[in-house]
Amino acid sequence: MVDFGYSLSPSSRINLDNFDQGRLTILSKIEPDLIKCIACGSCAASCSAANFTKINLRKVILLLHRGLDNEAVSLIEGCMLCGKCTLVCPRGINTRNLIRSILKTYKEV
Amino acid sequence: MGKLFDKLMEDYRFREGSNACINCGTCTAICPAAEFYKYDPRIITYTVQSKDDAEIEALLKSETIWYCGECMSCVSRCPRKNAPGLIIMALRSLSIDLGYFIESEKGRQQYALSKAVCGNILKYGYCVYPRTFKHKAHPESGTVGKWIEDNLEAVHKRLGSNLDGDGPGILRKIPQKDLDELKTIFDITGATARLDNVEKISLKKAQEMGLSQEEYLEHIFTKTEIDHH
Amino acid sequence: MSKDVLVIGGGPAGLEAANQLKILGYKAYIVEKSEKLGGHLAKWDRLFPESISASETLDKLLKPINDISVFLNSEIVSVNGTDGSFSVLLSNNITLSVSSIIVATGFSLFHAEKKEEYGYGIYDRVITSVDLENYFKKHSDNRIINPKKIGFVHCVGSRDEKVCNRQCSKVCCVTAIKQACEVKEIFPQSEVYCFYMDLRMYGRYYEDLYLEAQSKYGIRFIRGRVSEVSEDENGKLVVKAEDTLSSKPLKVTLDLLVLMVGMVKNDDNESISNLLNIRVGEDGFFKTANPILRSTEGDSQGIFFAGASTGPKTLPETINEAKATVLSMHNYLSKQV
Amino acid sequence: MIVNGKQKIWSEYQKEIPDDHYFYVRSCIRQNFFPASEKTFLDIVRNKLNLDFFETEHHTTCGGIAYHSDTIPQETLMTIVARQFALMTESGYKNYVASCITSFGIYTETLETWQHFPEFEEKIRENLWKATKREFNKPEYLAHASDVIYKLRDKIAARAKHRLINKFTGEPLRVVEHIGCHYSKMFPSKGVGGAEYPYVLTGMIEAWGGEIIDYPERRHCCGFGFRQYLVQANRGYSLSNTHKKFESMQPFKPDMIITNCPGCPYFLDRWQYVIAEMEGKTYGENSQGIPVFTYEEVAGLVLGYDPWDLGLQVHQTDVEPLLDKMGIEYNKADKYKI
Repeated sequence: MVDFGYSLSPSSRINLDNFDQGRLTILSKIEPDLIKCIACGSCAASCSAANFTKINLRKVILLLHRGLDNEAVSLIEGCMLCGKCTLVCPRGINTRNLIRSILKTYKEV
Repeated sequence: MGKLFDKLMEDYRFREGSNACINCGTCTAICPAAEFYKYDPRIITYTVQSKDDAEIEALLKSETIWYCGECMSCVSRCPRKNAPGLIIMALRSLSIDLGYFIESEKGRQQYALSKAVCGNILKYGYCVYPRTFKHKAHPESGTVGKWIEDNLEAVHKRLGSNLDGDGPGILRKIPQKDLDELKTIFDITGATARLDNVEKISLKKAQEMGLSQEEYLEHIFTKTEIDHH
Repeated sequence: MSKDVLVIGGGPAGLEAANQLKILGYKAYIVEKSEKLGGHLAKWDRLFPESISASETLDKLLKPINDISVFLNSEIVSVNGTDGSFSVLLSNNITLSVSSIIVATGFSLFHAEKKEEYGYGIYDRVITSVDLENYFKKHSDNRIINPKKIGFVHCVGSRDEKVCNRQCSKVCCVTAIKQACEVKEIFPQSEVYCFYMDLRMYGRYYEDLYLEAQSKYGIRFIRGRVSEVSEDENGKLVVKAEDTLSSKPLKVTLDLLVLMVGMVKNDDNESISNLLNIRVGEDGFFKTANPILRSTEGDSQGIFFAGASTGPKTLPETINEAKATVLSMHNYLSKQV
Repeated sequence: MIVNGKQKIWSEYQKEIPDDHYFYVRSCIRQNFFPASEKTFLDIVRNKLNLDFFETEHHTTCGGIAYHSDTIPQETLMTIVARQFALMTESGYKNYVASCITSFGIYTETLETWQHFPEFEEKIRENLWKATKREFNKPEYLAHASDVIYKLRDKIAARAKHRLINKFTGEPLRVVEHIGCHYSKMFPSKGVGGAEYPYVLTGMIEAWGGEIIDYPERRHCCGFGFRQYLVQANRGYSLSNTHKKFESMQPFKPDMIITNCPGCPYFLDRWQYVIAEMEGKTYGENSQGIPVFTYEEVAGLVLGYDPWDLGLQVHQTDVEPLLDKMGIEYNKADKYKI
């Protein structure tokens, strides 16, 4: 084979057509409030760990809805479940519970 | 406000291409670079309008400004008549002028580009010239490309070229007087100064990296050492 | 001083103004260029945010003015006189002598074909919010066949300098969400996406509708303006946007795409402004005497505005403004000798 | 697809293309990769249709590739452009025709910029005078060479020896058009048919009997990207974008691709070879590849030129399947005869 010195690049495009919603459906049953997120970012802004980690719950919820599960889960790793985000959510989502449910649903598989 | 922003504003392309961005993402949605690089033209457009010197300086030294392919597909879509592609061109020019291009892997490639393209222009009058377009550096030219290279004069003769010949025609030899005019244009419009600047800074960088000029050129032309995707 | 008043336009603003004029003892004439009264309201099925019937609303506007002189299929040919006495020649050759004119010419809907990259009138399954409302009324449209994936594009022709409309059309965000919920009622199995830049849910109960769209109907929201639409080999629509909240380009294949066409200046504004010697703003809507304190008055005497002729407005705003307009006009005429 | 919706848009983007007397400027890339295309173009317009196309040996690159790989300033580029205009003026011509799409974009951008910023034009005039003692008039008309073939499409159809019809099925050939990005994306009104549904190639294909395919990535760039191809380390970008286009067009079963940019046909042709080598994936009927053509080559085939005189042997993706479908006779043994 010819050595070209380069190759096809990986695609970062979100393709909602190939999105297996199985786990999201399970998660939504446990956490029906998940769907109420308005992506305001209050959770991420108030996160005590965000200065030292990549934690961003707003992005996690978003990425789960785009089928980017691995990237999503990587953004709550290191969460100490302090619950500060739950206090600030304007839609009253129990974010602390939500994080636990996400870890449970997506880590087990 | 920012001195770097003011410098950008001196560039016609920046003035033409930078209006108030509303962060809608129509540019990124169809950008050929956005899917295959860590690249988001929306964010660049939004960042430059902050006029924040520190942020602009970071951009000028970044990999990201070198990802655009200048296809200008973004231009036809923007609802605020921005031209992210033109903003990128202004950022690149400034990055080169200030010597910041050397700070990024993709920026360092400017030396190889300058040598190859401007070398052809000043020597032959063409951007691309068949005797300097080598199969070795372009394996994708395929088996046919190899056949053309091995039989260059005969193939061009067969296809009606006037390769290196006198008078008009395909790939004719462009008279020396015309090449001299191109060189004078380069001299008085800043191209020669830019080429010299890129060379001077690049050779310094090569020295820093412990590479000879040839090794450095080979390195920046072929090597990728960081993740761009 | 004559008590005759001309109302230009037979949409909600004109109808309400005529009713108020009648109550105050004026004689109103309505000139309407189309063949019927009701304006854009007549094309609508249900009204946000409380899903009130559009046709019942229109009936309630029409009922009290059934004895008012209406000239349908008519336009204004010329206007003579100023300052409290106008002689108006209509295209049906009738001349009216009035002491005041209320401009209730409303808006035009953005022509979706102008957004070429969205393919309206080219790709079969791209429709507008008006087409969808018509489907809700008539339950038939050969472009809508049990769609499984449906998209709504906000800001079509609004907030867009490329098509020369800088303004926000004000009603599309909430209309999109209303329609998204309705479409989900009809096709409960479908997935519905809204492509938005900002969700401008400023009115009473609008936020509630948004919450309901999320929690009851599971509508998906994607923050990014649609960049282009095309058709795949099965005639489905390939839609591209940036998911700006994750900074990634996004693609989704849909069975139906609804373009939320915005309110733009009425196509006739320029000719009306020449006839009445009044001015239009940069956006093509009429200029008022003062945008805050005298927003229903024109800057030449005897000319008044009601409704969307001076910019995008919701229906309740339009109705309220028509009442206010008549009051301003009444105050003005009462001072004339 | 509703065809008259497109026709309505086409009728709004008509462009004035002069009848005769053109100053012809060559393309660096076309001369390198498809030299016979320029030869064919001039033969058609000069010898078959008796039009006046003037070329001077003194013209050079416009500097476009150097500019778009950011190696020269805009001022340098525009002064080179001004020099080309001066050569046109000195030769007594007013209608400027570029063979290259990058050049066409640059000429358009230059003229538009000068219109917005007249002081910039003044500066360029001074530069040119200082460097070359030349002066110039701006062209009255600016066209890309594909605009000219578009204008002449019916005349070419009237002289056709072959049509874009599959002789085995009697059906029109299914053609993918690929428009160079710099043809009309920056200035939609400067291209026949505008930016979203360009008509310049579609018009040719319709006139010559073929059928145009609209597919999701039709408007997408071929992936050249200047520095993204010119530097080997970046070529994954270039390759990936072409790959994206082929994945999108494949389900429509195209017989061929027609292009108006000199670079795109090279990349669409060569990247098919690389994808086959690298990924083992081939496109087109019987995995023979989808042949890619310049518009000059297609015009030449329609007019009955010999495929090897048209230079089709310099394509990596075999053109023979298409020649067979069109019923064009060719001598296999002559293909690589030099």
